[in-house]
Amino acid sequence: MQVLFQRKKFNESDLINKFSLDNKNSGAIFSFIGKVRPKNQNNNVLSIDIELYEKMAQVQIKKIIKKLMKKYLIDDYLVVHRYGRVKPRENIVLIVVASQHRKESFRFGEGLMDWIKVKATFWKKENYSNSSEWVNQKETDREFIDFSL
Amino acid sequence: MQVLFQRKKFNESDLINKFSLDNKNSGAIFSFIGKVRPKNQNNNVLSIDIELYEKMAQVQIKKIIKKLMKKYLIDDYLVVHRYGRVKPRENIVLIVVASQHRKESFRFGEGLMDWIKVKATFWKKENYSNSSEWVNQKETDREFIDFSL
Amino acid sequence: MKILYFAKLKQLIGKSEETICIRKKKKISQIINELKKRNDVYNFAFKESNSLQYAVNCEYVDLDFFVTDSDELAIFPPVSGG
Amino acid sequence: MKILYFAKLKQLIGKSEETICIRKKKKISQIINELKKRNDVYNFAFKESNSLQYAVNCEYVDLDFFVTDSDELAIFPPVSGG
Repeated sequence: MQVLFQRKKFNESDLINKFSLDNKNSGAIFSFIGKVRPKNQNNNVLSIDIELYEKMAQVQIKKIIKKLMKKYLIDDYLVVHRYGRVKPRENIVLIVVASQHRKESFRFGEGLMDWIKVKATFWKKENYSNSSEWVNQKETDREFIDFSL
Repeated sequence: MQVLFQRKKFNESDLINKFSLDNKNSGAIFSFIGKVRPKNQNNNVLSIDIELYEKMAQVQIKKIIKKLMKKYLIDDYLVVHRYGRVKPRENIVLIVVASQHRKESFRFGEGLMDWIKVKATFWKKENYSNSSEWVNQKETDREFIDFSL
Repeated sequence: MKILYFAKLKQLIGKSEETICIRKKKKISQIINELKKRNDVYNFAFKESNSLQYAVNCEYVDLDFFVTDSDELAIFPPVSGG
Repeated sequence: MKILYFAKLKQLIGKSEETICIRKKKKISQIINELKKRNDVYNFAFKESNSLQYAVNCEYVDLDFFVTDSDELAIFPPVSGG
């Protein structure tokens, strides 16, 4: 049950492996890895800078997790989100969820990611060869979140 | 783009890692691991035997994948499902999906798992200390599948 | 025509496959009725034939489906993998 | 009261935080109006104050929310992490 923010790259499969071993008795392990795509609308992305308001991101993510845990029965979760400079093809975010039955993991993991997208205080700036640009929040991301929580 | 059936245990994180490296330019990697739970309704499960009608399982899974690929834009997928004797806490099934945006991976991976549960010709028998029992298909699993496909 | 049995049905019948000869096309339900008449083992195994699943050449079909001698018919309880 | 700026807003204003003094509770919209009057930089940065997001002590609030001197106000464009 951890929410980690870090500058350093992480090896997602080591973390998933460890998580799965830590949750030996779970029947389902869900995971999601978000990575930096090397292109965004024909622009070559050389790197991205992720800014973080750490205290608030922790508060917001914990709040969402609390709500999701009331709704879905899960055994464990892990969230890792990077900040600082991240290169194309590197991971940005990892969510892993363990539960007895698969649907709980799916709903929890997807719901958590949906909320992180619109509530967790991270901002991405994409750096191109001659310029850089702040990434806008996607309209669709606001539509995905489950306000009944 | 592989569907593998095997007796041997597999290391899920090695496979996820390799899959992620093979799909360097994808923005999202979804994965689901189904494992044998050591208990089922207070019965200690000593092992399970998974029977397989291989030819039909391949046909059915490929058919579902074809439908899902028409609906969701994904970069790649991998399905591994074991058969034969499997011990508690070992993995049974792995689904990994790569896409540009996360929702495609989620919908594809979850939809695929839902269909596998009701269409792929695998049967589980749970072995307890003094008896064994064939596992019934869950009523709820039939409700999850998206018949619009 | 080849018939394959799986899981609990295979266990009840005591074999995983057998071959029967059908001269012209026949409904699966008719085949089941004929099998049930063989003996108590078959009669018991197919007692709840509505809760079994049927596939011809790897595609799900229902009891009204017509098969011919060159088909492969598979009969089994609802699947439980994953 | 401490004000924190993030992302593009921080870049436009040229600093990540500042402290202002407010004697009694005040609406965030009122604070924004006062900041806008300071100079062109602030005026431009807060031009589209409706599309910015506001948080007091790590909770999202809207422009009508009242703050006091002991609060921490954060102002930023919609988040884009994950």
